[in-house]
Amino acid sequence: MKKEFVRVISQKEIAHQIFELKVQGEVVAEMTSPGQFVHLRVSDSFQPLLRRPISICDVDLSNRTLTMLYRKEGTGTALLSQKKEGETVDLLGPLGNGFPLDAITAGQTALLVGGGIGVPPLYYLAKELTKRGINITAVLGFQSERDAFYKEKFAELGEVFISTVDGSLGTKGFVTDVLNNEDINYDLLYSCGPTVMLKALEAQVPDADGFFSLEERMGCGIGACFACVCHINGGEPSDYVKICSNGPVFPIGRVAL
Amino acid sequence: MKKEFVRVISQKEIAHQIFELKVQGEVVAEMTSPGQFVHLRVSDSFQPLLRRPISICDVDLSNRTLTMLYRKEGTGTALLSQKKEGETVDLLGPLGNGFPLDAITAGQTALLVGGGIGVPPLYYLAKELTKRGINITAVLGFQSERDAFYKEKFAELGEVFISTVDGSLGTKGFVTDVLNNEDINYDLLYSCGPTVMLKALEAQVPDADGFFSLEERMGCGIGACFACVCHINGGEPSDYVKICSNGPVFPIGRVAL
Amino acid sequence: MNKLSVSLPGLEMKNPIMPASGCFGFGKEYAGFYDLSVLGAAAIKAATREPRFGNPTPRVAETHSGMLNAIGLQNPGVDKIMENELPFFQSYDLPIVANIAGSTVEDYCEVARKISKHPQVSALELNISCPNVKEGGIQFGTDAATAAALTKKVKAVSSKPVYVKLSPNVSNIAEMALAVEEAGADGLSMINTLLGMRLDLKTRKPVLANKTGGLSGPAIKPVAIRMIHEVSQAVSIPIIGMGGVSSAEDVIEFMLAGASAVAIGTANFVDPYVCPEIISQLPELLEKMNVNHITELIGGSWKECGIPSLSR
Amino acid sequence: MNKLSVSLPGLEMKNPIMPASGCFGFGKEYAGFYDLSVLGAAAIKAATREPRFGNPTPRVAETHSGMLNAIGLQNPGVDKIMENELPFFQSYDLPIVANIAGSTVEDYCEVARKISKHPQVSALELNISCPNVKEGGIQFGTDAATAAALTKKVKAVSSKPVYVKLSPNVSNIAEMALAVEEAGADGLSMINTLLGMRLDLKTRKPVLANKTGGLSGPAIKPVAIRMIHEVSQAVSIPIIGMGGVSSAEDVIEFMLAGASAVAIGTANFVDPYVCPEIISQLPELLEKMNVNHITELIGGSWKECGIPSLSR
Ligand SMILES: Cc1cc2nc3c(=O)[nH]c(=O)nc-3n(C[C@H](O)[C@H](O)[C@H](O)COP(=O)(O)OP(=O)(O)OC[C@H]3O[C@@H](n4cnc5c(N)ncnc54)[C@H](O)[C@@H]3O)c2cc1C
Ligand SMILES: Cc1cc2nc3c(=O)[nH]c(=O)nc-3n(C[C@H](O)[C@H](O)[C@H](O)COP(=O)(O)OP(=O)(O)OC[C@H]3O[C@@H](n4cnc5c(N)ncnc54)[C@H](O)[C@@H]3O)c2cc1C
Ligand SMILES: Cc1cc2nc3c(=O)[nH]c(=O)nc-3n(C[C@H](O)[C@H](O)[C@H](O)COP(=O)(O)O)c2cc1C
Ligand SMILES: Cc1cc2nc3c(=O)[nH]c(=O)nc-3n(C[C@H](O)[C@H](O)[C@H](O)COP(=O)(O)O)c2cc1C
Ligand code: FES
Ligand code: FES
Repeated sequence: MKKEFVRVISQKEIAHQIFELKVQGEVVAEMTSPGQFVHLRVSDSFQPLLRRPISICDVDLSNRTLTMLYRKEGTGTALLSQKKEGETVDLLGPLGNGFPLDAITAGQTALLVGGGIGVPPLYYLAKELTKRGINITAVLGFQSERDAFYKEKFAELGEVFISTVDGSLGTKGFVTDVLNNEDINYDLLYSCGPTVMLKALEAQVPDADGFFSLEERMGCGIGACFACVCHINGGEPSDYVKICSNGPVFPIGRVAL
Repeated sequence: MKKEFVRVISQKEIAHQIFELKVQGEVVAEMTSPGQFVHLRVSDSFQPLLRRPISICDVDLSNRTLTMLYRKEGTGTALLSQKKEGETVDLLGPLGNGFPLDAITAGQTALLVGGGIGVPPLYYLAKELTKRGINITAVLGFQSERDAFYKEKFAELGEVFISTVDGSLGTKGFVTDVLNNEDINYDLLYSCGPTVMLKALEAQVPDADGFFSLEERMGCGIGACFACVCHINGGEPSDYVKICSNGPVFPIGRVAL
Repeated sequence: MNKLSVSLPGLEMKNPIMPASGCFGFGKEYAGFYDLSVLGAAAIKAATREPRFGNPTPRVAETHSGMLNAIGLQNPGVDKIMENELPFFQSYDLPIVANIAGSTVEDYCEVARKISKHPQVSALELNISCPNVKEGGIQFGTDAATAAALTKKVKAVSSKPVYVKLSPNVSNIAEMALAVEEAGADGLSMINTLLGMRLDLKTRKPVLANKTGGLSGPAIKPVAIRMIHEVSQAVSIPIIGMGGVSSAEDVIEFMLAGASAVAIGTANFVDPYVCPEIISQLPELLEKMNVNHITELIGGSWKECGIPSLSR
Repeated sequence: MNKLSVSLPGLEMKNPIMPASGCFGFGKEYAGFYDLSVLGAAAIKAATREPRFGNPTPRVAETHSGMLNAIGLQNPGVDKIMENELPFFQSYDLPIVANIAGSTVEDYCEVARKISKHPQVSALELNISCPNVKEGGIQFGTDAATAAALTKKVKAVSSKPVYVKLSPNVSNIAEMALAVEEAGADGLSMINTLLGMRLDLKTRKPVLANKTGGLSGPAIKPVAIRMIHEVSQAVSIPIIGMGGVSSAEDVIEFMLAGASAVAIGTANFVDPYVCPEIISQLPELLEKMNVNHITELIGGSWKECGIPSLSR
């Protein structure tokens, strides 16, 4: 965990309002665990004031390059999208705990389910799992065709199913519809996406083993401010985990969604 | 008076922390009166919140180019100094009332006394007066040689005396020392600079006819907020003028310095 | 149909937008930028019984996303305002809110009595919240009983509806609001500026000659929103909301919080066209939000669910 | 000679800088970034009698140059804090300020009695100003008599000096300060957050699940400065100043206003290294200002001229 001004290598819009940002810096050497995130300061004024959490989407350790994918939403990501090659970004990271890679063994199959801007961390995960001889099946959900990204990239690593809400690409509906329609076998489930999606997934495959990556509004991103706290299933009412420092990845069922 | 996003033509540091900024826009066509100023918004966030008043230093009406000179001081001028060719600046202006040009007739001599960043508006004035056949003598005061600028430009229009506080260029001391040492004849005095300088000048040449350009912290720049108000010499205690809209140029003696 | 019209006591407004008092002079300057008739209304600079020069300069200082001012209620006095400033608005079609201030109850009453009779004035705004004068103003604004007594007296002599402008520098804003409502106020204006200060590291003294000043601008918006949210649920008179408004989205936020109209102060200095620009952006924004008429938004943050929120 | 050392009741500080309560957890996280022993002191997250989960999420929202938080005093309770959190500081050389909160006088006293005995605790900070819990906290912070009574009781049971943390959401901060000084407070902490709110235009509801939250960050700095300027002239106990500090220049401004030490909250989220960075910048800044020892700055905005300023 470090704070560093990393250098922008490239920035491009790869889908509607979805940007792929590559940066280079010493700190990237530490980014070995898929599912971790970084906390970016996008302005040197106090507008916006807080950092923005963005997942690690891909890492090239050989040249210390980090790839992030983000959706241009509000002030912060709009400013981020204006960063040009050669400019720097204030990066704090890597933060949190990633997806356990040793919960599954070579030859087994991992199902990766991603929704929208929850897809990015699954890509680095897919690459690392594949490296370890694990088979990958990915189910990726988007709003519509223009919002979809990284389909081909995942296809290089394993089987890919796409769902779009409007049916413009792949199955019409949600990722859960894909799971209903297709007969997918897997040993472990990894998922990241909006809480509604994770809830639907939990309801549909209640016995699945695996890991969810969660989101919450953050203050510090490092566990100091108690902004991102969640209840624990079956715990005391005062028991909690912090998404930023205990997560963002948790075993399925651990955290009350 | 207009609000326009003018385009930056060039920006360069011409002396220590002194920048020359040229911009182009339709609004420049209105900038026919030396001594007026413009009000610049240097950021589209609220940091800084307020506009910055900067004098008109030179105008090329043929290609609608405005030249401004400014000293990099605080947040606002620091941001301004980062503007690059091709970028735009939000400009409101021209504001206020300039130096009367018809108070002096062809063949007469105008003495222009400028201190530091009060020098810029005198340059456009000098050019316009010269055009009208008026002789120019300029006395320009700076901190030291590295802070001095536009000496040659003024020299093209008339005689120039320089003072520097440390004596590194011209007379050691203040503009008032130049006036003491040299025997300068003139019919009308125009001056712009820090209030202490204007006060010293008023004391030294109490009978001089002419005009002073004043400065005050501004809110609106257009006469609406009452931030920039001054007392009038010999008026009622509640009498006032607004520097932004009644000035910044006033007949010598009118305003309580 | 005009989707933007709002109707408040004394103020039939084409739209809910008005420049805030002290940020619009007496209108002339902004008339150089746009036709004032596009505005919903306009609040003019505070009027006092006698002319006032105000405080020494510097009178303004910047802060993060805000500014401090200590103008000190400079104005030519009520008589000259009525004679020289108000007739100017005859050429425009918009209701004028006359902001009034004073050091004593008698001052306020005298100004209110006079100016409320002026044909150009549609309503009064009782400024009991100016933090920038030593006497007058804020002491009326921080004690509920004093505020109520003043409101009652001013109501008795005013021939136009009276809005009381509340100070945010209080422990209990709802108590203040209820007291002046009870005393007969026709509406509320809120918020005035927060008391603030900035020091100059070089001189080691306050930047403002008056030392303290009133904090306005985007920095105070969250304070304004929470106070309007609280007060609008406590009173039944309408609120003119203000404090840091600088966009059409901000206007919607203030109305959802509970404001019936919205005043814009500091943002006029940043962009003199801000009022007409916001007015022109509102219809599209309403369409996006599926709102037929802007009044549907008033109090929308607490009304829809029917549960009065416990905001303290 | 250490030009930065300051000495306050119970707190011998190498420098005037401490992280503010609630913005530093219980220290462990920041220990991953730097050696905590460089800090002048540290204030830990509020302790209550029983464990508290706090408010539902979202608990934070951004505003212009500021943020709102409604954590709701989440903490594992005083016993667990003493057992599991405080011993961590044994490995560091810095005084710890224990922030305490409660719903009743008994709560406060119980927590104070216990935690003041802990060897790692050098002073208590009585949080009577948390705007984010329904009961406890802020009602003690807006009434002078209640605040004084609580202070007296806590002083009676505490074996360490007690700083009372004042709320800025009051009409008369000097009155509050004088009341708690009179009641025996050893020092003051000010300011806590301003009550604020933000609405989400899509949902039309408050962004925070708790509806209102506490406004912190650079936006509130001018409010903090003016309150410290006023209170430091009214009381003779030292003030730990805070509210929007994010640079070494800000620290100087707070000390000139009248603070004897300076706490940094929100800025830690923007930059986890902000405290050590400011500490390392202070000596050069003092040199530039021709100051031999940082304590010379305390109250410098009003002391030098000898005339107590009338800031209201
Ligand atoms: C662990 C984690 C990983 C993330 N990874 C990615 C990613 O790889 N790509 C991506 O596009 N987005 C990601 N997000 C969401 C991303 O942080 C938000 O979209 C972003 O902060 C929005 O900022 P903004 O200024 O554009 O929007 P605004 O709406 O202006 O933001 C206002 C505030 O809300 C917060 N916020 C807004 N949306 C979210 C959200 N969904 N989750 C948390 N905070 C939010 C912002 O951080 C900011 O504090 C991640 C979030 C978390 C918690
Ligand atoms: C009519 C007029 C014409 C001017 N012309 C020029 C010019 O041609 N070139 C030039 O370099 N400067 C000029 N100035 C001064 C210039 O406006 C300030 O130097 C500038 O605003 C400083 O802004 P900042 O953000 O860099 O400094 P900061 O110190 O960060 O500014 C803080 C605030 O103080 C105000 N302020 C600071 N210094 C001054 C000042 N001297 N006068 C008025 N307001 C000030 C700023 O506008 C801002 O609101 C002029 C001022 C006036 C009133
Ligand atoms: C320069 C200035 C002068 C003001 N003068 C007055 C005034 O005379 N009377 C009054 O009631 N409010 C006055 N105010 C307060 C504003 O009307 C408004 O309540 C406040 O600034 C908050 O709104 P804003 O953030 O949009 O500026 C003044 C504000 C500013 C900035
Ligand atoms: C997330 C957060 C949590 C806080 N928790 C506490 C707390 O537990 N006890 C307390 O006295 N103050 C708490 N505060 C207030 C800060 O200690 C400080 O007084 C305030 O934030 C102003 O300083 P700043 O602008 O530097 O943040 C909290 C502030 C924030 C932002
Ligand atoms: S964001 Fe601060 S504890 Fe998680
Ligand atoms: S700056 Fe507003 S009146 Fe002059």
